[in-house]
Amino acid sequence: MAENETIYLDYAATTPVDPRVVEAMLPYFTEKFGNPNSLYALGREAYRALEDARERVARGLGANNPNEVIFTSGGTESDTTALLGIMQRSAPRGGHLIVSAFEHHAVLEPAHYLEKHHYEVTVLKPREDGHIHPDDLRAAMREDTKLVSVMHANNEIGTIQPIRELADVAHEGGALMHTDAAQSLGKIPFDVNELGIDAASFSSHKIYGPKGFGALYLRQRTPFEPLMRGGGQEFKKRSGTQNVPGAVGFATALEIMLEEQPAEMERLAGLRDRIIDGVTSALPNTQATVTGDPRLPNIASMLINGVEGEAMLLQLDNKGIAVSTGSACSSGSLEPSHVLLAVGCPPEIAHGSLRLTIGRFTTAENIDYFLEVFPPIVERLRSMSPVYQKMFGSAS
Amino acid sequence: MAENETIYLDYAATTPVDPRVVEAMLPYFTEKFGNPNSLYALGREAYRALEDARERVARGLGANNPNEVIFTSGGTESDTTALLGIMQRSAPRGGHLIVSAFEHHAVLEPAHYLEKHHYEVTVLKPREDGHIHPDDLRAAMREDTKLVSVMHANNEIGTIQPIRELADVAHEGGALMHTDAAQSLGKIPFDVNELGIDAASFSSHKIYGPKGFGALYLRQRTPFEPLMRGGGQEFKKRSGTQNVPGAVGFATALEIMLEEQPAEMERLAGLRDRIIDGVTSALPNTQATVTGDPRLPNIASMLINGVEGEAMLLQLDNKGIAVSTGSACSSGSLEPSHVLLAVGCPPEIAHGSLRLTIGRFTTAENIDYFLEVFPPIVERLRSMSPVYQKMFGSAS
Amino acid sequence: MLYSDKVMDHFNNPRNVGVIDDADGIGEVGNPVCGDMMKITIKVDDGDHINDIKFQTLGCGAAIATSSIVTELAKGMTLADAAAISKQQVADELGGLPPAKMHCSVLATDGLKVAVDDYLKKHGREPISGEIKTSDPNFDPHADEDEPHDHDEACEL
Amino acid sequence: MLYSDKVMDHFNNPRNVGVIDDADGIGEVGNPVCGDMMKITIKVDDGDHINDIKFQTLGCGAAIATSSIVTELAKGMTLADAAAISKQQVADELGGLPPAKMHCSVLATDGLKVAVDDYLKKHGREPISGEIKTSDPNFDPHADEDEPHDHDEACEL
Ligand SMILES: Cc1ncc(COP(=O)(O)O)c(C=O)c1O
Ligand SMILES: Cc1ncc(COP(=O)(O)O)c(C=O)c1O
Repeated sequence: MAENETIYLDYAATTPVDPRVVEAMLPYFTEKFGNPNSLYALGREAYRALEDARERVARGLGANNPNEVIFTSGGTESDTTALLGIMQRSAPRGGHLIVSAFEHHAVLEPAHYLEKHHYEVTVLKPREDGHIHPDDLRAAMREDTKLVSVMHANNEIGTIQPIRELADVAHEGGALMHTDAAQSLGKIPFDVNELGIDAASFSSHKIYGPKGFGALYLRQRTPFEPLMRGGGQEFKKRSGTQNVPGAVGFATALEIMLEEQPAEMERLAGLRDRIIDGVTSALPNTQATVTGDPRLPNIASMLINGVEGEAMLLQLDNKGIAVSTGSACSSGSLEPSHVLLAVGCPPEIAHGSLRLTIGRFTTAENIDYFLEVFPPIVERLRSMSPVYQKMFGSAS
Repeated sequence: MAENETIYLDYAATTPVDPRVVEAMLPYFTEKFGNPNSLYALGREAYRALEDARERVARGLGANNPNEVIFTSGGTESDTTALLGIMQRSAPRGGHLIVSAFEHHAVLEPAHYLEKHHYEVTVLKPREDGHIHPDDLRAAMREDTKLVSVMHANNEIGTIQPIRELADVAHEGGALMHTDAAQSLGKIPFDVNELGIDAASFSSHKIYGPKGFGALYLRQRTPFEPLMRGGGQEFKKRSGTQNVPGAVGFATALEIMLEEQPAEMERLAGLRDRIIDGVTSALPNTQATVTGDPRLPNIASMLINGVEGEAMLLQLDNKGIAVSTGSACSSGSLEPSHVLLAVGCPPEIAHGSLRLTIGRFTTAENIDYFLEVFPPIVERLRSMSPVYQKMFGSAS
Repeated sequence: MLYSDKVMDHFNNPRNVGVIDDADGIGEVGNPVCGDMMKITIKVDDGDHINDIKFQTLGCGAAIATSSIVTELAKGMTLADAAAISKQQVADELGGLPPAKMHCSVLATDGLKVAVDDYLKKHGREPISGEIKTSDPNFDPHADEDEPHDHDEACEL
Repeated sequence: MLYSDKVMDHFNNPRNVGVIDDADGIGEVGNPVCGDMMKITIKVDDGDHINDIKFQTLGCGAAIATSSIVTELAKGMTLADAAAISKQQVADELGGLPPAKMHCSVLATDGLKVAVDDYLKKHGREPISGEIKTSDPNFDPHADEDEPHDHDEACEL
């Protein structure tokens, strides 16, 4: 292991842009730089690149029509736009929205905003296995429920939700179905028609594409109000000069993901299990946060009792290993992860959560190195703790 | 003139990314790719790059504090966010907003949206010289006016508005002042304190930075509600994983603009006058849309009577010359430009508008070539017109 | 929004441009206020066939291309057939038109219809198409427009 | 949010870690539910000087670093001076703390205050700082938490 090489085990926070993606984007910065809304050759060239990217993305999602793909500035914009846009149009004077309790903040915050503006929101708890149960959704449905938003795969614990079944329940009750697929896109099979969804959110920087880009899938005829208003780009659904290199990068990134998916799913699941087995067998009072399937192959979420997450993170950072104790976005916060609390994890345990997320450039050697340096870190931190012994007994 | 070389005369629609900007961005795609919200070294490196970019932009704007700079996905997002964010917070139950009639759609559309949601909007007409007069603003101010939004420089005709005086009027009346500076940033002096504004919008792809990036200047303590909700990035004012390469690119682009500004202003104004003089002396029934100063040095807006703009645009495109007949965004529309109508141009004249916007890579030879091929194009189109003779007399 | 190659060909090399000085029928439609205006002149033989046709058009790429193709289509047709040319036919002939430009094909077919009716009326015969808004013969380009947005609706075809 | 070099140094190489077995004063503050907990033990000489001090901390980087620096500051001080160490002083000594982490310096100074008061009380003297929320001695990590969000407020310092 080279002294200065970072072992990046936080692919769910963000990914490096794949060199093939950078290559595809480059001409659109300096040469094919036209505004896709301009009529002359340079503009038409950009327009074609944009629409080609849209078609490639639509194909990757199994969409019926490329104009169901709206390019955005990222997962957060897609989520915000989907929730506000669909609710405001389908119930201008207020109505009912259901979101799961362990959604990303990009869904929870718009839901909270709607709640302050004449809408009613039900926050649906997952069961302790980390899944939203269709029966629980059925029980939460109301006459005036307009939209259900449940993420495809959770970004902290990796559980995959039964979106098809949930969509069926939503539709039976006359509501639309949105899913935040920022973490699942490209990593596991995803098809808008198989899942039966009306809207879905995607983020480019989670799949080796550029940051600041994403997409919103919006099935034709889904009631919708735009969030970004102006020149009327993106079928009048998202104004602003389109980020052509971003679109080309995202489409390229998605195609690479899909091509490599079958082999990667297996490889990553193997590495993930190696992480979890390695940690739990080396250290007492540690466990996988969830064990039941279906789960993403690339997320290893663990509970390391009796230590605080940030302390582990910083010690691992000293060894050149990048990990997370939850969503990177909330790492500045004092609260234990709302995801872990939602699946019934007590706060004193949630504070000791560790999330390793692996990806394209992760090797078995990386994992072995992690497994070598991690146990002494935990042992040292536990030895400094005034309560470890009292809480978890003598071992370690 | 090489056969296949495009002569790009539409810099106000978009610009190529400067190679120096691409160079600065590249490491942040593949190597320094961390999420700036992550605590480990790779995240801190990205955080530092982001905050360094913010400081450089703040310095370029003359802002008091870097945290007055909020990074966004472009001019449209900045405009929408400024209008909705300030109005919703300073007048949650409705209030009065003033915008000028020749704003970009990214301002007009959010204003229109507010109008449909309990707010009142006054659309202030510019005078025929293409300027908003402070006295006209004073007359439009009301007791409950919360915000005035007037663009710094118009994107079609290039007139520069007296923002300082307008801001004084707004402030005297207890309102805040926003300006859309997408077209002026970097091209003419811009300083938030000298202009006395509370908020301003910027777009990266207008200054040789990447598309899909921009900034919102928001003076400290300006009442504000975020548009994009989620992880709380950008001081809780704009959620979403930050586009670090975008920020680095935008900051670099702005620095280059400011460095080269004094020399470029003079050079471009010379080329602009050469265009206008060349066209008006070669062709009868043509004129500059506006002649009075202050105007941007890089926009040559002309009225070519008796021909339709798109026809000229396409004929010039055949010769490898890229121009616009108005804002590129609205080029799919049938309406003559709302900007030209707002400055009193009759529609049948507005249909024949031509906008040439020049920039960093425009040479005198480019202009000469344009001036060589343009008159025959107009003569041919006029000869095909059933009304040119009747409307404008015999010449050419 | 992209134009087909065929649109660009007809725009760049419009067929039948000009005015037939001793025309048998004249059609003028559109309005410079709306950005496009077309004048069609036809010569008609004894068998009611259009044996010469010319146009002049002020307008965008699609306006010129649809004018051009309509003259090509109509040449040699009977008056009845020419008056029956639909806007969709014109668009199809050109390999399609961007949605925002479909109104241009109406301009072209309307111009032809008016020219045909003009011929028929001049010969005391019943017009085929009837009421079509022709261009305002008293159009004064220098009349002041106080409410510039007023024209918007009038221009919708 | 970035830690200063000094914070990182104290986090990576904390001074005075451990427990003084025959301590004269003990302070325990914080709560694992809130993510941080600290125990400070002190030895006090006849002149009221702290001549030995050790800490144990469960918590984040800032919690450990502030614990470490507070023991360094307090060593050799009189009880009165030690009890007067402010959270701002701790943060300043460390070259500043991110705003979200300022509460950690309260944990450290509170722990020290409680240890000082504990010594004073044991010697029948008047405590200096008085009421400070110490950690719950009956804390049961396995008690069920039905309303996990309840603790949020309790953890605010
Ligand atoms: C599940 C989920 N949704 C939404 C987002 C937000 O995406 P972005 O960072 O592109 O705004 C993220 C990642 O941050 C995520 O993991
Ligand atoms: C004046 C003005 N405001 C706003 C915008 C919108 O900026 P963007 O394309 O980055 O969304 C533009 C350009 O399109 C503009 O010229």
